[in-house]
Amino acid sequence: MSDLDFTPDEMMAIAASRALTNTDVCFVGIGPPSAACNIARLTHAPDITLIYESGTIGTAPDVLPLSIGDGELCDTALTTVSVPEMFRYWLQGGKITVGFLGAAQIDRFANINTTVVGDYEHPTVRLPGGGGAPEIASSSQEIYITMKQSKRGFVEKIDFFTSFGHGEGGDHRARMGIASKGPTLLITDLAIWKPDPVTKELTVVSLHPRTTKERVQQTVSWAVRFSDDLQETPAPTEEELSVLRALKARTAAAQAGNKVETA
Amino acid sequence: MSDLDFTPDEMMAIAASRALTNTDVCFVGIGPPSAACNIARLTHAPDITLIYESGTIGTAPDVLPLSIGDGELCDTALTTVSVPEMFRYWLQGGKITVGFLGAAQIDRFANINTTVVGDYEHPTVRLPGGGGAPEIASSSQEIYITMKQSKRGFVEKIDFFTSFGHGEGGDHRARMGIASKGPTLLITDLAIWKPDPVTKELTVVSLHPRTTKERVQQTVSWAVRFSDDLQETPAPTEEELSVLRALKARTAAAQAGNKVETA
Amino acid sequence: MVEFLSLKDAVTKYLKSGDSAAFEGFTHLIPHAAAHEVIRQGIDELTVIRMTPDLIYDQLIGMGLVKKMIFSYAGNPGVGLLRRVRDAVENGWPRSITLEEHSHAALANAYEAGAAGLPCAVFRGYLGTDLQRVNPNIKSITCPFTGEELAAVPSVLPDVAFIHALKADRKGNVLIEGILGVQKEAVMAAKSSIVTVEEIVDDLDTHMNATILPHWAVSAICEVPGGAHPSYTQGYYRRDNKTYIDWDTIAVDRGKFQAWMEEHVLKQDPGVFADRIKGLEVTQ
Amino acid sequence: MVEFLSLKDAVTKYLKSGDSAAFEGFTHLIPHAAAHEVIRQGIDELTVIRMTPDLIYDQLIGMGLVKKMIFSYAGNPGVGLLRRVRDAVENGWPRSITLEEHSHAALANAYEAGAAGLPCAVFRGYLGTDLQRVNPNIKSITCPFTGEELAAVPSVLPDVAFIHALKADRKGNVLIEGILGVQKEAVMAAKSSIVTVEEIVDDLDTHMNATILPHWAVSAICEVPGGAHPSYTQGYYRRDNKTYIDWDTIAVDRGKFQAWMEEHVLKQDPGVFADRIKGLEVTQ
Repeated sequence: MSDLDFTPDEMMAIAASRALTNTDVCFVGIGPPSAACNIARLTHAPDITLIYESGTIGTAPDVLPLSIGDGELCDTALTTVSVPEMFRYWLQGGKITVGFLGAAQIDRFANINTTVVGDYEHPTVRLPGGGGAPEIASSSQEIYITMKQSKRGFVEKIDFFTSFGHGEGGDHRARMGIASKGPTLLITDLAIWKPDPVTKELTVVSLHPRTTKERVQQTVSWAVRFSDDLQETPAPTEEELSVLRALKARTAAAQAGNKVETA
Repeated sequence: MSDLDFTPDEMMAIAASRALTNTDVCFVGIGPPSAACNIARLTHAPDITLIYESGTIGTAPDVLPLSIGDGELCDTALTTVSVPEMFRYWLQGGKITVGFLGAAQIDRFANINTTVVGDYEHPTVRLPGGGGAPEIASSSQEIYITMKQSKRGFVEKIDFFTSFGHGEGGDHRARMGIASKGPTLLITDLAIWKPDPVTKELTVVSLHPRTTKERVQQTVSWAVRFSDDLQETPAPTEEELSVLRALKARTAAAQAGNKVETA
Repeated sequence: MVEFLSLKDAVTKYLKSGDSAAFEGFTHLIPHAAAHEVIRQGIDELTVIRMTPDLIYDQLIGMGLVKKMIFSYAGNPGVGLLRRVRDAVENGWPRSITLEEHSHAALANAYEAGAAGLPCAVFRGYLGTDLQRVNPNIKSITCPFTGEELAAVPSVLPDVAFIHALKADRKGNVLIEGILGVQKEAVMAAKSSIVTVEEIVDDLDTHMNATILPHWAVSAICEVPGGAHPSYTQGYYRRDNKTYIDWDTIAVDRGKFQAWMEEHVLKQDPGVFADRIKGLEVTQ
Repeated sequence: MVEFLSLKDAVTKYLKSGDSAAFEGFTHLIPHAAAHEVIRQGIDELTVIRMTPDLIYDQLIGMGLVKKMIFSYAGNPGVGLLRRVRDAVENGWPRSITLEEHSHAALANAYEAGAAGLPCAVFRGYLGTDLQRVNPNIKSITCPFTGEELAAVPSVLPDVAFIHALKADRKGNVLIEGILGVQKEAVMAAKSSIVTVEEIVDDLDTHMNATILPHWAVSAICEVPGGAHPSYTQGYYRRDNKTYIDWDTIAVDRGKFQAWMEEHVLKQDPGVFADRIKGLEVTQ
């Protein structure tokens, strides 16, 4: 294990970034996915193509955007297209290799809810809604998900299917007529999960440093399956950590100093 | 009558140009429609919007384009959009006030054929085909047509419905579910025609100078109806003729001197 | 044919109680000044449409002017939930509203189809989601060549579209650059359109394929410098992220919200936006 | 992932006998050099797709390489008919070909739907025309909201798309400016794509919303200066209208046509195009 100090959030972002490659064309969700994608770009995958649903293609922001449409994304993009074109040609057209999503609720088959907690008509909490996620989940060649673990988020049964993952498992996705692979990877603050090749149930394949199986189970509402060949996630390298922290620092400075500095 | 010398072709172009106004948004067919639209722009309708199906919006060519996509059209346009956008947003979206078409064959109800002479499978003459015309005819708010009269062109029955005019007349167009007005004006080298308000049969409303009813009938395969209130088309003015001739001269010079001059 | 009007006159002329209205802008170019003018004029019973309702729909809904919202993502981007929308949906305060909820792909296609004069949009979507269970306006259509079942939603056809753009020329041709969103589609799909711009210039001075709305495709143009704040205008000023973050603490409380609206919207006029972008200007 | 190849190698690698191919270009940017390379390699039994077949399809068809043409306007624009196409359709010389005929609106929508990954395009068209009587690939679909019957045609999904563009950067990102046609759609709809360009540069140096095909959306880039001649490239050289006019007198006669093809195509290579634009250059 590394001697470096790092937080679970940092480990999550760095582990997620490692899943991306130079040849990926990645549709980036805001929040944790955006951090992971940009760390990948600033470390081992400088030629990765990052696409945000606001229409920016091949963007390379110097600070993390607060929204999916910050000016920084357009200023650094190869080109920026309209939103209908983004969803028709680039997403539905099958050009996205990885859709990278976050979630409010997830179940053991990687189905995602970002719509409501409770009943749809009389919700306990009205969440923002699906946005791009329903079709990102079906049209991207595969889906990576990143989110922090908690019993509230990792639930036995999600309240609303915002994005279809593997449904009830097995070949449910194919039976629904969805040709793409769906969720193939989940990166949390505690572990790396992959769907079982046959049942499609999410299975912990790697524990992050300083994490235990018990800790993972305590933050999940269902009985967690662990891989027979459970790995330990390599700790962040010094480069990874410094890139991540510098990015976060630039981002914080840009947002705090909003009205003072001039571009 | 004017003392000026002019040809029937010149009269046709000038009479057609007079139908257009400053507030028209005109989808311009190549050939005679293009000449008429640009004379209008260079005389009484300087603010007319000319649109060519190549995607050029608000174009103001200094010479007549040989094709619907000459560079001159883009260089002088307000903006140029893709061809799918042109047909979806601008034409189908109902933004075009006048579609200006030519034709190879026309019948008494202003139905148009530019596809084949003879049987479709074994044509006597294979014409270029409809291009934009089928949907220009249905999606433009109204249609003007300009073509020279001849028995070959003005036929009892067209060989192929490339663009629907008034069908078999009366309310046939509405019965086909076509909401737009369809052909409201036909300008030839001999006369101006309008559909009868009820029967929709094309009726000569104005004879060009030096033309007779007999001459009109000799160039048409059906028994021509003349308006009870038949007018004489005002002869070209000196300004109209000089604008037209200068435009034609510039066009000829540009095409002949193609490889010599530099832009 | 376009007219140059004050924002007040344009809103009075085109927007009526009971209308459907789209205030579009995808993070960039959000028409804040126009929404505030609508709030000042108290035009109510609105059906509001937008892919990404954020502060202005939180404000319109919090002021009780909205009866229905058609949307695909209702959040304060990067900050969290919309507190006034939640209060209306969860508690019916100050009135209950009807939601028609879609995905981004659906609404983007629905705007596109509206601009294209079609009655519905056809796309591959909603596969395996619960949205079609709760939204009767999500139907399907079968490809006559392959038999594939595709999703269909009604086109977006607003009574009035509100957008903010960079600039217009003196004829009324409007330029949009940067993140384009669905604003061109919103204007082309709408019966009427009101466009606020940073400035009116002699020459748009841009690329031959730039996104330009011709003057005859727009109803009214209103010069309102800063009119997108706290959103931004490419090449003019940056997004005021701090104002977005601060909104959360204002909107969470009904009283604070009302006091803020009184002071910053009801007592103001469109002229205040020019001041709000001071310090955010981009040096071109 | 894009490769930089010679035009000869690119055609050999991607186009096979029996393939469907779209050589797109709407007057502007017609990929003449690429079509000539295909003719030299004698790749036959092709299904060729194009909204506006002109000289290059007259040539491909006159050389007997085409079994089917999908099109919406087959003419020499502003000049007249395509003589070799007529001879094939009317007399079966040098072989008969099958036509699948559409309107521009239909094919433009079909390319758009192909780029969008859909199996069919839906639009308002073919109202009252005879085309749907002779083309079984024109069907209808009913809007589930209004009951309106709309036209449907299969998406265009070519095996190979050929286009000519202004320039590419060294990563392989491709810029198209001016009259855009359906080239972006053709490339995005196709399994493979070959793009000839005037030049390869360090920086595309263009507008933030310019039409750019990212390097990962293109199969092969071939530097062929003048490769659109007698069509033109915006900002590089003008359309050689005289060559279009002269074509009519060559193509009208089978013998003249064959001799012309022998001399100007079969015996040449892509390098000749740079000479053909001499005197047509635009000074920027």
